Amino acid sequence: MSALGVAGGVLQAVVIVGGAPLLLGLMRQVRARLEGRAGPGVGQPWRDLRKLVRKQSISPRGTTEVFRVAPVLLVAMTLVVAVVAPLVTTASAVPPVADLFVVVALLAHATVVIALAGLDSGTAFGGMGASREVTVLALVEPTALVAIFALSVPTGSTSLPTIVGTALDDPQRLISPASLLAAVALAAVIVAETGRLPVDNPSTHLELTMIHEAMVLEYAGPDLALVELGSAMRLSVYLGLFTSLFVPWGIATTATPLALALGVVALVVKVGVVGAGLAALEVFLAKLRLFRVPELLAGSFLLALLAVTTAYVLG
Amino acid sequence: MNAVGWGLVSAVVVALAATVAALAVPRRHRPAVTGVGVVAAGLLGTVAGVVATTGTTWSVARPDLLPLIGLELDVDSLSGVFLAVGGVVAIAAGTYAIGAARHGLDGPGVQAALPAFVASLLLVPAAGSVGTLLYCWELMALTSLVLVVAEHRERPAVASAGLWYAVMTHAGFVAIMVGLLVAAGAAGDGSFAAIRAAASGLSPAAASPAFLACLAGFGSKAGMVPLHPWLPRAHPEAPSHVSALMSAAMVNLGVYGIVRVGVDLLGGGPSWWWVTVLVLGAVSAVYGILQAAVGSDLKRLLGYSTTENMGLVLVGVGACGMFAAAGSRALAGLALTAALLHVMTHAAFKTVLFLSAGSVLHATGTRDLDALGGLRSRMPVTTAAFGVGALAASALPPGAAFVSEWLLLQALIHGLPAPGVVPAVVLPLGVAAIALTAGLAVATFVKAFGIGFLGRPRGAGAAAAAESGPAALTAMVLAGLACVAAAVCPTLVLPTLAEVAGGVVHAVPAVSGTVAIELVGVSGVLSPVLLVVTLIAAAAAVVGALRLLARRRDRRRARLWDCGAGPLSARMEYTATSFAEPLQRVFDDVLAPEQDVDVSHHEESRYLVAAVSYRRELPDRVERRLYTPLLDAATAWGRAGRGLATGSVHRYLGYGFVTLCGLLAWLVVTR
Amino acid sequence: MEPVVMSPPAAALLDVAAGALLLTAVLVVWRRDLPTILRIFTAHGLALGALVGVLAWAQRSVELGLVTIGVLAVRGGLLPWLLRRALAGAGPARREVRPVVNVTASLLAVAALVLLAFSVSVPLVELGESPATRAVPVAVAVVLIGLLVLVTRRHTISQLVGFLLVDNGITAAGFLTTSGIGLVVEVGVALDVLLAVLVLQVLAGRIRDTFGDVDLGELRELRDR
Amino acid sequence: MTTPTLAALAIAPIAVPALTAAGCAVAGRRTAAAAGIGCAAAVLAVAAGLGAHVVAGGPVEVAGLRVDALSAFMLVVIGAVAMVAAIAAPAHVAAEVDAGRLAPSTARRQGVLVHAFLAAMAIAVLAADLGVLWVAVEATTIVTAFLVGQGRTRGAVEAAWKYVVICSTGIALALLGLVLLNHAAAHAPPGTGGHGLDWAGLVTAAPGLDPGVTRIAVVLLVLGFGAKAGLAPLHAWLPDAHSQAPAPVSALMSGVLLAVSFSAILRVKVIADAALGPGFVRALLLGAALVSLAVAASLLLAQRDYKRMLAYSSIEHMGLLALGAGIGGAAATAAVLLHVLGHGLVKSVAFVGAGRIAQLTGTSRIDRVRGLVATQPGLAAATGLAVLALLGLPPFSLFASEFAIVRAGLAGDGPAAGWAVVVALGLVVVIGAAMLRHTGRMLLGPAPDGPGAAAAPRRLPRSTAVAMAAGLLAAAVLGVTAGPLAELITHAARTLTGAP
Repeated sequence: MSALGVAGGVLQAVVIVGGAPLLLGLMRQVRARLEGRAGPGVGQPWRDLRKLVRKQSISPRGTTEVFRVAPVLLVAMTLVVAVVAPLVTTASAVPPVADLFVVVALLAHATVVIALAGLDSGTAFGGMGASREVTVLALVEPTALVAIFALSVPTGSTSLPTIVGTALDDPQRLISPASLLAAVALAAVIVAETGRLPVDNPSTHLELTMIHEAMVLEYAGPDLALVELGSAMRLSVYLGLFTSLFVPWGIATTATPLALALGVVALVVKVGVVGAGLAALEVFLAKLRLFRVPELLAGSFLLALLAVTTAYVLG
Repeated sequence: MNAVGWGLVSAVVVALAATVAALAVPRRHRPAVTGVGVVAAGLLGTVAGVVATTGTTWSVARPDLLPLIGLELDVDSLSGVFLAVGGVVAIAAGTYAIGAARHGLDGPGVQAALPAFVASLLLVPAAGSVGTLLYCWELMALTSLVLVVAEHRERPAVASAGLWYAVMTHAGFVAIMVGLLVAAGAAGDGSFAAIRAAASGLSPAAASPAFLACLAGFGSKAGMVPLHPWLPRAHPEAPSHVSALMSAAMVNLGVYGIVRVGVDLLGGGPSWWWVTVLVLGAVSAVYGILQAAVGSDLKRLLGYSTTENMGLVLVGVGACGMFAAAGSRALAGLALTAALLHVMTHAAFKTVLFLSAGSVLHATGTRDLDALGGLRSRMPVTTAAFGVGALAASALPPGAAFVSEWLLLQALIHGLPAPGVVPAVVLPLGVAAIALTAGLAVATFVKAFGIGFLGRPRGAGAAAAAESGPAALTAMVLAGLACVAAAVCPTLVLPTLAEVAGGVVHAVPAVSGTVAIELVGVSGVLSPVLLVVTLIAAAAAVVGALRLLARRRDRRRARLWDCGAGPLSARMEYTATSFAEPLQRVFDDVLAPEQDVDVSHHEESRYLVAAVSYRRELPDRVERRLYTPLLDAATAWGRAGRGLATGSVHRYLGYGFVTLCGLLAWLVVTR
Repeated sequence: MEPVVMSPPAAALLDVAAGALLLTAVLVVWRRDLPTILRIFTAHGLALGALVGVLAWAQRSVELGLVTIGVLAVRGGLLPWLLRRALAGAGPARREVRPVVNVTASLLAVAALVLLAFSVSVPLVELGESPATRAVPVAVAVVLIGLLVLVTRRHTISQLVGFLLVDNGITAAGFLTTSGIGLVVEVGVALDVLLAVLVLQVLAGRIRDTFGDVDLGELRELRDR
Repeated sequence: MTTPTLAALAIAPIAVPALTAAGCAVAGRRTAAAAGIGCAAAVLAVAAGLGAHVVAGGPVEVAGLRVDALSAFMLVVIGAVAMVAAIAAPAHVAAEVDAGRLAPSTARRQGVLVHAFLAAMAIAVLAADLGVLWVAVEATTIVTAFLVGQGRTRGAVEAAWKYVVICSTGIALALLGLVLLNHAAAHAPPGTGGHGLDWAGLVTAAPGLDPGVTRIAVVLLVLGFGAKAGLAPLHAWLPDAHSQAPAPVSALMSGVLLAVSFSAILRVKVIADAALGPGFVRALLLGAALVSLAVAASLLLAQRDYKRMLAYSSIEHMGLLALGAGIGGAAATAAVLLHVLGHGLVKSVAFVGAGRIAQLTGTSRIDRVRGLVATQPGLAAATGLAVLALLGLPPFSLFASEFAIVRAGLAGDGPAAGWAVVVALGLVVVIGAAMLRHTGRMLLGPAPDGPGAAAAPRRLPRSTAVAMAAGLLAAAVLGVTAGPLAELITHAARTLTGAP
């Protein structure tokens, strides 16, 4: 546990918690502008959260503590990832946890918790959302793990700090075919995991198509605030991870204030750019039919597998 | 006789005494007597196993026992691991059995078979010669068969499951016998020490068939596809504590056999053996969990999950053999350590899962997830136990299986730079299989827990459920604690396991560390304890922040959102079948479901629908394609065979006459 | 045992007796009328007795002479008598109506069996070659023919005849090779055969009583098909 | 031991059953039952005494009888199985008489015949002369013919006819074989052997026997005694006879008679191996074994009658014995002998159980018997265990013997035995599957509801229960430790492999 790691952990937690709703706001704003609307402004998600937190908590009848604990766990698990993953600094606050497998699996676990909450409500919507979410998750997991495999073969480790550090030392590796294939595969994973188009439309409540929103339909008040915050944090963390893995420049390697500040700025800029790009892309995409989603995921799985093979053959 | 010997012998003696006692004492006291006997035997076996894993060996040879075979026991550290696992499972199962007996399971036969089964479970890994191993193996088959058919009066499926089990286990036994005896024949003696000593001089023409036969036999016991069909039948139909013993302890012995014979006795063998093991393991893992993901019978789902987990273990064993054949001993040790750890964690969570499934079965009278739900308030301990087990089984951090699968993945990742094309193809596929398995396992256990225990009851049985008795609860809590321990501090056992695995493959231990799991020789570190601590801290932070920010602390109970259409009924809930439907669609081509839609119309008009009946069946495809033709062939054979006995005395005499003439002609020709 | 020295006339007589043995056996296959078959069978028994008698004469053995009388009495007298009695009690069916294999095919089979018997018996003849051993192939052929009758005939009495043909053949083989296999065994064998025939006779009666027929083709109660 | 004592001991296994037979003709039912048990006990005791003597002092020839380790062991088998049958018989007979299926006079005759049968078997195993052995084996056919046909039903008469015709024909072939063997022995080089068909003499003379003649003789002997031992191709009488005979008699026939006949093949094999080399008989026996196993498998798969099922299982086990004998060598032969004893005990228990089931249900069809565990727990448990034991599951001794046979086959020289063992094991699996299926159908499931379902008492007659439990327990103990029998078996195996 190095000073760099601790500093990074604290900074990352602050940046992610504080910035995640802003990222969401930014993406919505970009989309609104591109679609010719004025948009509510970047700060709107924060305003929504503030409103929700002030409301009374509600427990629907028949639900159990699973329903109540799920939002907390969602945020907590994402927060752990935000703390331990190398986003601002290459070192980790808790190195024995900063493993790529752990991080990805923790994020998946957060999804599972929400899916269980959806089932706990016992409504048709909850069940439907959970079923779809878990199906997508089951298909995304393999892609994620194989992509990790591809990334870790050249470095001989699944430890995130090591992977990022190696990439910094040897940037040539980042433009290898294996790395590119893995990047595309991971991008698909992120899109699917964070419920973005074309897998899920975060701004719809149309029962036939919604996935994530169906699960959390019963939430209200502070619980809903946590769910919203958690979802936003997931998106940020995923994008942050993605940038750290494939565009690691700017990340702090020493614990000097300047380096740390540079790291924070780099993270914010990189994630902001990627997020804005993603939002811009979404304008031109339609949501896939639910049963076409597996094709997309199978494609990304194939890419990940190709990445591994390439890593072996060329690496 | 050292501690291992004392522990093992007294465990077996206690168990056999309990068997005899079960036949002698009156029905009233029988469950307590056998239950205590099983628990005691389990404890003693655990002690023996744990002591053995630390390197204490014990062996004994009694040629006067078991005529023509000779009793030879030889406990080393590898035996110790399986001995300990079996013992721990027996403790939980024995405790549970005391309570389960009142559900019509207090007959003398069933009660006597349980301790005997446990005794044979403990003896198999301790066997030191081919004959002793096979003797205990078949004793295990016999006693478990009696237990599997214990509830034959309740359901017709039990007898059929028993038959499948008996036949496949018998066939598996024959395969093992042939394999081991070919090896023993080439070595000139049946003791393990002799085979081990002669292994280097064994010709591939003898070693490879021997290994493949053993792989088939042991693999079948471990539920390896395509030799698995008995497993998802027998494990659900057996009484639940027996299911636990079978699924958590007995199947492990299949793995034990493969490791013992392939790695230890035959000294590793060529790489292709292990590629076969790895591929079969990967196929089993994916196929098993896929069937589990789309199934809706709670115990059958758990049975398929056993196939999955044993498949993962076999991937580890196969990787171990591959690495050893390629000369990377350290990685071989790592892969074997991962496999052994997964055996342990699987035993822990499968025990708790089967025991709580049994508790549900007794309380609700059904295993069908589509009729369960809403058990949280009615059976809180059972629900918690199943939840712990489900978390462990779905390989999510901080679950038990996550650690072992992480280790396994580490072995595979570090193995890729190994030379040769085969590893370059096999290892990524292995990782992909594990990955797919992990994803589907999540779906499976979200379904099992979410549909089975949360929400509102979907059937009358679930609505009237009540919590199980104290014995069952104690057993579930014990097994649940084991799961938690395996998840949070696997480092308690990992260095020992690594030492055991290193001993088997002649390498230094691949894992060390007390707080974090630190790989030796390759880079990799993971600390489940720190993960849990971090998670708790984060959750505390979130709760604290929320308390700070929220204006109103009290919670309001409210109606569920019913779209304004009146109260929601249980029929509106998602069922397990509907939950798995998207997955089933995705894997349509693999699963080949059979669907039937019957629409009946009103008499007055063809445009009005009176009723729609929908039926969907998910047959086990491997079974359908492989075993159905086999059974058809057997039936045809039997029908044709009857033609041999037509009743005609002339024909009967004719058989002899023709044979005589043929033999005489042969004598003339060969003179 | 030293080889039997045999005078040419004795050898010739032996050949005649052996020929009669084979001929009567073939005739049993040929004929379908049961009373005729029984008469032929009696002749068969007498031929066997004659064969033993010739051997006794050739060896100048009183013991063997006594055995001859025994053989004649049992094989030529008692057993045919028993069979005739059984036939009398067997109801109206007096013909082998439908043999399992028809007579023509049976005769061809007999030819093949005789050839087989002769070629199989080569080592028997070669070991201690003498006029007596030269006749052993005939005895073996009779055994095989007897088996053929057993396998192909449906009437209870026909099957009994077949069984006894086998037995006569074996007895002949015994005397032709070594002049018998010890008195105790000899008597035991004879007693066993006699008892077996008695048992079969009783059973034949019961078959007629319970099945109402003497056709062994009707015995299909116990079968798996 | 002095010679007269020995002579008395050697004659006792023949004389005691013969006297018991005579006694049964005059005694009452109760006395006869006791006498039967006493007789079996006496045979067992004498066998033990002879066994001990033989192990210590080698084979004994006395009064035309030869007591060696094999005959002592076979006497043990006869005594043990006879004990099970004798304990179970009275209850069986009583139930038959009560049901009106058996006249008291026939019951009395059954007692006489059974003991005569025992005496004949004792002669067969003790005979020094192969001719006497033959006479005794044929005598068993004649004696048991009336036991098989005792029911006087169509089935019984038919079975008896087939039994006598097929067995007598088969055994006649063996007689021809003996004649030819005698021929060969007569022309053996002088001074090499004894006289005539004396077994010990033949063994000594064997290397000098003419191979051409001996070959023919051996083929005939194996085929002929094989018929009586239930080996293919002349096996077909067996299911008929065993399913029609009264259960205790079936137990004796299946449990010992087949084995006694098989021991004759074992004795012939010693001579043949010495005369022709081990390959010849091995080929014959392996062939017979595989064909027998294939026949048993073919007919068990779709079997409809549980008594016939047990009978075909006997053919299977005879096939396994032939397999073991064909493999040869001391280890396999010892296994064969242990298998004989184990099979005798377990099969007799199974037949006693089947007889009781038939009395309770009035049918021998598998599909008419349901839910026996529910209605008759004790009977079902014993029968089920017996069937499992027949499949070679531990702790019963059949596991050990089958294992040792397989071990010898796979370790032996030459691939022929190894392949034969592999094929045989495949067939054994099929047979096991079939038997499990049929037995499972009868035993498992809920109690049938229908007229008369609840009429029968749940408890077994005490004597039947004792018989079945004793048989199973003996087989189980034998599977854990053979005790002093191990020594006897080793000696017998040595006798049969030509070693001194």
